[in-house]
Amino acid sequence: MNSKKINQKQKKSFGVDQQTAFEVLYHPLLKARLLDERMVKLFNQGRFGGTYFSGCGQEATNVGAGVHMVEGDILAPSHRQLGAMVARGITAKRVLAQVYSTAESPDGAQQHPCHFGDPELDIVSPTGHVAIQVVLAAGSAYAYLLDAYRKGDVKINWDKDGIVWAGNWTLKKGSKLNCAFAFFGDGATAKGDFHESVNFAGIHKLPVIYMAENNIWAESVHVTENVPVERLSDRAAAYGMPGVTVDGQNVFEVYHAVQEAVERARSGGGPTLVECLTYRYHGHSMIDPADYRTDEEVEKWKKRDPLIVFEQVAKEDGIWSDKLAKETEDRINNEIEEAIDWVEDESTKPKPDQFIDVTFRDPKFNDAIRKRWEKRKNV
Amino acid sequence: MNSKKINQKQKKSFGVDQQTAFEVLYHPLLKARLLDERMVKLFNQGRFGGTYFSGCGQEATNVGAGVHMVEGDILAPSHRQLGAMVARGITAKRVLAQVYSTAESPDGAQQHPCHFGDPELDIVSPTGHVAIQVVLAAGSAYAYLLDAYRKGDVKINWDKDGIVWAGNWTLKKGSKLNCAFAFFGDGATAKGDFHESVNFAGIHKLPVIYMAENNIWAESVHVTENVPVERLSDRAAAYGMPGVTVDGQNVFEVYHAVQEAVERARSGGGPTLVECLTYRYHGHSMIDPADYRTDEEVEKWKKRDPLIVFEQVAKEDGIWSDKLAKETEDRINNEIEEAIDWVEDESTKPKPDQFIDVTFRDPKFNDAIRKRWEKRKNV
Amino acid sequence: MMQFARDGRREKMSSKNISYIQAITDTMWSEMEIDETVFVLGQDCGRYGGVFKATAWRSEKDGKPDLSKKMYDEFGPLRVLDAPLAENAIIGGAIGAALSGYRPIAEIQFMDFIDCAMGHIVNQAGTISFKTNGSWCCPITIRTPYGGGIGGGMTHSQSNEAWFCHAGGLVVTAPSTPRDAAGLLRSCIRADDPCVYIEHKGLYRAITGDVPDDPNFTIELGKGKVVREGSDITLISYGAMLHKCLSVAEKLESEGASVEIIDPRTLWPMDEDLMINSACKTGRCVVVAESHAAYGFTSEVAARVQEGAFWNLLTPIRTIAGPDTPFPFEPGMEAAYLPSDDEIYNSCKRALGDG
Amino acid sequence: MMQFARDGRREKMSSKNISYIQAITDTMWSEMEIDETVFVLGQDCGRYGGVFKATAWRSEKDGKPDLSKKMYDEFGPLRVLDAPLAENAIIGGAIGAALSGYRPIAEIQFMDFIDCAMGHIVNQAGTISFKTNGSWCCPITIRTPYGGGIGGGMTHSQSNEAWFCHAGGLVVTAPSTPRDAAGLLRSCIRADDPCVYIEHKGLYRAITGDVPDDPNFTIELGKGKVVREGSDITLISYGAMLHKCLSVAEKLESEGASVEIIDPRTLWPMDEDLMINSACKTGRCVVVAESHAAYGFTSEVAARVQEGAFWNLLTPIRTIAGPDTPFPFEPGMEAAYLPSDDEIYNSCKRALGDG
Ligand SMILES: Cc1ncc(C[n+]2csc(CCOP(=O)(O)OP(=O)(O)O)c2C)c(N)n1
Ligand SMILES: Cc1ncc(C[n+]2csc(CCOP(=O)(O)OP(=O)(O)O)c2C)c(N)n1
Ligand SMILES: [Mg+2]
Ligand SMILES: [Mg+2]
Repeated sequence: MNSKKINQKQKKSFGVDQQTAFEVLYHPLLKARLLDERMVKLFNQGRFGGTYFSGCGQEATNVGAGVHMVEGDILAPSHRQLGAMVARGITAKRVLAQVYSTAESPDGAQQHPCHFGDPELDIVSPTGHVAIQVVLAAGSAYAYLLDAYRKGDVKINWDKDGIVWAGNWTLKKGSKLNCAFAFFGDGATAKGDFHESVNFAGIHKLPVIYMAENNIWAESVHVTENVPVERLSDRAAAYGMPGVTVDGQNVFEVYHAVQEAVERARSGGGPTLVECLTYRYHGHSMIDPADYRTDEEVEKWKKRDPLIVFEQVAKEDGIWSDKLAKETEDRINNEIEEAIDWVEDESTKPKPDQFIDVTFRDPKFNDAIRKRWEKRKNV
Repeated sequence: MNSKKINQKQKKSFGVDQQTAFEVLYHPLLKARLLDERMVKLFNQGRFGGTYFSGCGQEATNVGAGVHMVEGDILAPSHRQLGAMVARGITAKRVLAQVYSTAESPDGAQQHPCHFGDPELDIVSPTGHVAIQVVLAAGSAYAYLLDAYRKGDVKINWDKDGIVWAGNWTLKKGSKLNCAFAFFGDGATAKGDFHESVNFAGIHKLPVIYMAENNIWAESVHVTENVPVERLSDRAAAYGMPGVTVDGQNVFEVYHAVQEAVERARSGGGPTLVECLTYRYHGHSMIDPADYRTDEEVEKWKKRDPLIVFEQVAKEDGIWSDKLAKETEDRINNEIEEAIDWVEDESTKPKPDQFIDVTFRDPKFNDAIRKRWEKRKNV
Repeated sequence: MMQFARDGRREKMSSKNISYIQAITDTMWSEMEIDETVFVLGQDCGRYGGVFKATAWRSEKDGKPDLSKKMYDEFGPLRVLDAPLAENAIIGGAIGAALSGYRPIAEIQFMDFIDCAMGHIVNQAGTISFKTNGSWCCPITIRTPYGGGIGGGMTHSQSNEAWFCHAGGLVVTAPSTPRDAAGLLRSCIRADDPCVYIEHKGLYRAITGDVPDDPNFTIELGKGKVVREGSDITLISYGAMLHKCLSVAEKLESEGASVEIIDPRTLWPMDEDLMINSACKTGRCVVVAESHAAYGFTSEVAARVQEGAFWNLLTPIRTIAGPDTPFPFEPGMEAAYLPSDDEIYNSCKRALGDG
Repeated sequence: MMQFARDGRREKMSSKNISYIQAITDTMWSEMEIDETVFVLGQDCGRYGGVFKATAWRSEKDGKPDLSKKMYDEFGPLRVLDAPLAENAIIGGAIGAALSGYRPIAEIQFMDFIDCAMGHIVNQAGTISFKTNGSWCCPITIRTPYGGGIGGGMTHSQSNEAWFCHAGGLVVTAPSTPRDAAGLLRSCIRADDPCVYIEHKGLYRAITGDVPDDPNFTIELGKGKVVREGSDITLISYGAMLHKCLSVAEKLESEGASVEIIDPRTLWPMDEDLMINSACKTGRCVVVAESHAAYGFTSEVAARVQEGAFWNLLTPIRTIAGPDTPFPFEPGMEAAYLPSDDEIYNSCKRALGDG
């Protein structure tokens, strides 16, 4: 397991300074946690409908990757990516508008509250189909390669017979590619979509960061029932790409591993499969009692909570600050309270028939739908 | 490459005696070749329609595996499995009935001449969908596990908490499982179906022999454009199963490697991925000029023709016999000539509407189809 | 259990009042008892008993689930298989097992995800008999929950049955009551042909009904049913929409119109004559489904009925179906998406008027 | 090229007589020249130029392919991509590229294999605009050869377009002439919405026609065309079947019946009014397609026309479609499967008689 190796490096925080630690890592970590727990509560109080998928416990995995995203990088989330989105900069208001299905939500309340994205931040709203988003990410990464090619930054290495096979290109020194970030669970890796995506990215050396969140369970199905090998990262070799397994509860470690992967991808070195060992505290969704697992298992993981681990590491490395922690928490709580007040008091209800007007970009197609729908209504 | 290792064993023919060599291996090898080349010719003479996929060059790969099949083992072929079928015992008549689309063909002339099987020998007629048959094989293998379970030969290893994860069973000593044989090309391994099948078989330790025929090309697409790693067999590790690469032109080597795999599978040891390095002499199908590859490449491979390699190895190991070779050839030629005479003179044309009566097993469903079809015909 | 008295006369059949989902579970359980080659596979089907608990508990005498034992406990992990998150493996695997002598019941957790296995269903299962000239058959049953109205949003509400009806080689059946759920499911399991059996998830626990306590109780595939007799207008529907039609019929009846309602039960093949005869009798017809309007159930029925009942129709056949958009989540939108009682009522009124 | 004279009057447009497939190649080539974000991906599309050579050679002035240079040579391996044997990667990849600013043209080698990517097409491409409230769109074009009559057998002959019409979020278009092939393809490529563009493989080299030599020549998606005017009966069809209808019309004309033929060109959305108006005018209607009868094109058209033209119809709408079986290979069977001239003719005669 690579995490061992990494842990043996000098500093557990990999030289991250205090300001970065708190601004870049601790803030999204805590914000994701507080927002998530709050939404669990709001759901249980019946203040929004549908169901809710909590990512509590998986914040370090999400944040450690999400913070590396820059303008133009696409995030292809699965159903438990609040942490990555928060790290990318999503506001509490946007998230709450989403789960409350208000007119102001990024998806206009069309989608299920827990399948959400934010087009303003290049976060794709997922379909409910597990693993489909993983393929989309490879496609975006192909677009990034084409971007560089159009700028003249990609050299195709034709051989002397005028032949070239896939992936045989070089990026001009100094040029940088955008990256696509795909998140998916251990269960998702059993799907053909996962395979077709990593295979495609491996063939073409595409800038994709494959974030495999191994949280042991896929609903009630145990990881051994979806994956016949010990380490998901061992699968990377089958696709000619590096694979690492990291402690998904330690945001510093995830941050460091993804940084390496991102640097490689941006400079034309191809994709990386990053397996994060992590855990979800709640059931699969709020309606799942999660009685397939033991209390001990849950407790064991909670002892290695991302916030606890952060504090431990920061203290060991002398970058912890009670004051900064308190300030961060206050700032987040303010944002959340404000957002809840806003969503409950000021947000608005969507028009019941608005979905008809956004099914297509071209209004004449939507008009064709509306015409038949109105006939049905006998108007 | 494992073939190296294997080649260093004492005898290149792995101790196969002369009779076995000729009866079991040489006969189907030569029969597949002669029949195949003959069909190429017949097609080019316009004596049957559609198109034809030749397996010339790949006979050793096919025969070395096919001869291990026993009653009840299913063969899930792709589109180039004449050799495996011949090894399994298909007659020239059945094959010719198939490519001539006569009423006597196993599929009643419903299917395309080159997608064929033989229900009497448990050979599934493939759909045209590359790789789908690989999944079917895993399902048959699951049935074999259930067969043994129903006989009381499978012990499920519950742990002390009354829990058991997938694949945790043991087969009673002496009990034997049937095996499923899946054939597929290098291109097919890019498909999600391949992944879902090997993953499933890996999880449940299913008795599947995965025969990957790496013939460098998938139509005009080079293997490096479908597979980002050097060896397909390296992928086995991602599924917790053994993987070997063998010289697919050497029938002894294939025979030996598959024998090991089959013994493991039958005794409950799970699946194996066998990569065979091989080559197709003709284009993808008869209408493909195959101008994407060089003449040198074709010539290089033809020097290692399965029949040449057989003769070399047999001679080195002192089991070659000109007489047996000649006898075998005569026997085969007789069978083929007889079959051609039969198919051209005596076989019959299928009823044009018979496909309607076999779409379902239950006649009332077919009647529903017929009713509407006859209405269309205004009868 | 259905019994025959000594003299061969059929005695009154006993029955149980159970929910729609319980009828499904009980039928699978009973078939697994009778036939060792029947087994179940799907995501979360094993230890968990399925996300809707369809593969969990058999009913007791009072029709309530017997919580003491799950299907998994009764038949073991190999016959109640927790399948990987891989729809191709589930369907492709079921097909392979079927060719090797079994009668698998494969669960696709939501019908929305069935598109992942489309190739295996249409081009493998649906073609086995055809491409072996009838030598082989493919006795698999694909169970899957469909339909909206439960706040499932875009990918937990779809009704994609039309795809499988337009495939050439599959039986598609859609029970609307516990009795039909049991009878049709048993017929599917016993059929030698591949069956897509769709379960309206909104009905799972919403309706109960009497189901014969007979381990051989079947309903013929391909046969529809007149669920309500009437003479002024014919309403044709299935699933949750059928129940809306029933309540609209009550209202219309109270206003003096006599409504005939037909449930086709099997969507392919379709019991065309039953529908045409009814439309010939009433002269007016409204067809209702929640699936997309275009190329769906309502168009298929309208096309057949206009041809078969042309000379008897007094007004155009009206169709009421879901709009050709993805399925929206927000409750107001979901209500706008799904056909409503009012819309059905108004369409009937129009059909009863001058069309 | 279309040109405007100095005074703004449109000059006579020049055109080229080219084959159906050449119109497709030329249009892609021209769009790739105009717009750097357009690229092509698919199995064998690159060096090989596609199994049907649709991504191979542009035409010369005389309409013949210019064999000196392939699309791959002109635009390079990154813009004419030899994709892996993985339909999910092809479609899912195209979708991702579309979201990141491109207009991919994805080729599925045969429509029979499109089921492998059904999830990505229906539940990803078809829902992008919907699930982002219109913020994002998905400008991909999926090109795929469909149809029978070329000895392709079960999995090289299918016509599965109805699935995509019954999906809610996809435009589906099916050109029947070289001119429509060019105009519709350009519209698909330029559309911001996902389009499924199906090409009848039997027409590829069987028909030629004039195509405007104009890099901006488009045909509006969703608009059908009266391809032949008449007053006694309306025939509605597309693809290879349309050409059968045309020859049947000649025969009927010679016998004194005046036949109107409508090609919808786009299958979703459908140009309903055009068809209804025609049926209102003629009072008789026959619909023809080679896809499965159940839940397909012919039922959809019949359902709409019976509703819209009810009071004008003199005889029932007749539908002629493929049987609900897999597609057979043997030539005699293939002929029995496909609608024939005679069947169309006889149905028209019936419709023209007493129905
Ligand atoms: C194609 C598909 N099949 C099944 C489901 C139902 N489903 C939703 S989430 C899930 C389990 C996902 O497990 P994993 O990938 O490990 O992610 P996690 O929930 O653990 O984050 C399943 C089976 C689905 N959404 N899509
Ligand atoms: C799902 C699917 N996609 C595409 C095709 C078209 N096709 C038929 S064979 C083939 C190449 C197969 O290559 P490989 O798997 O290496 O087998 P080989 O022909 O070399 O034996 C392709 C692309 C198909 N039949 N099915
Ligand atoms: Mg998981
Ligand atoms: Mg190959």
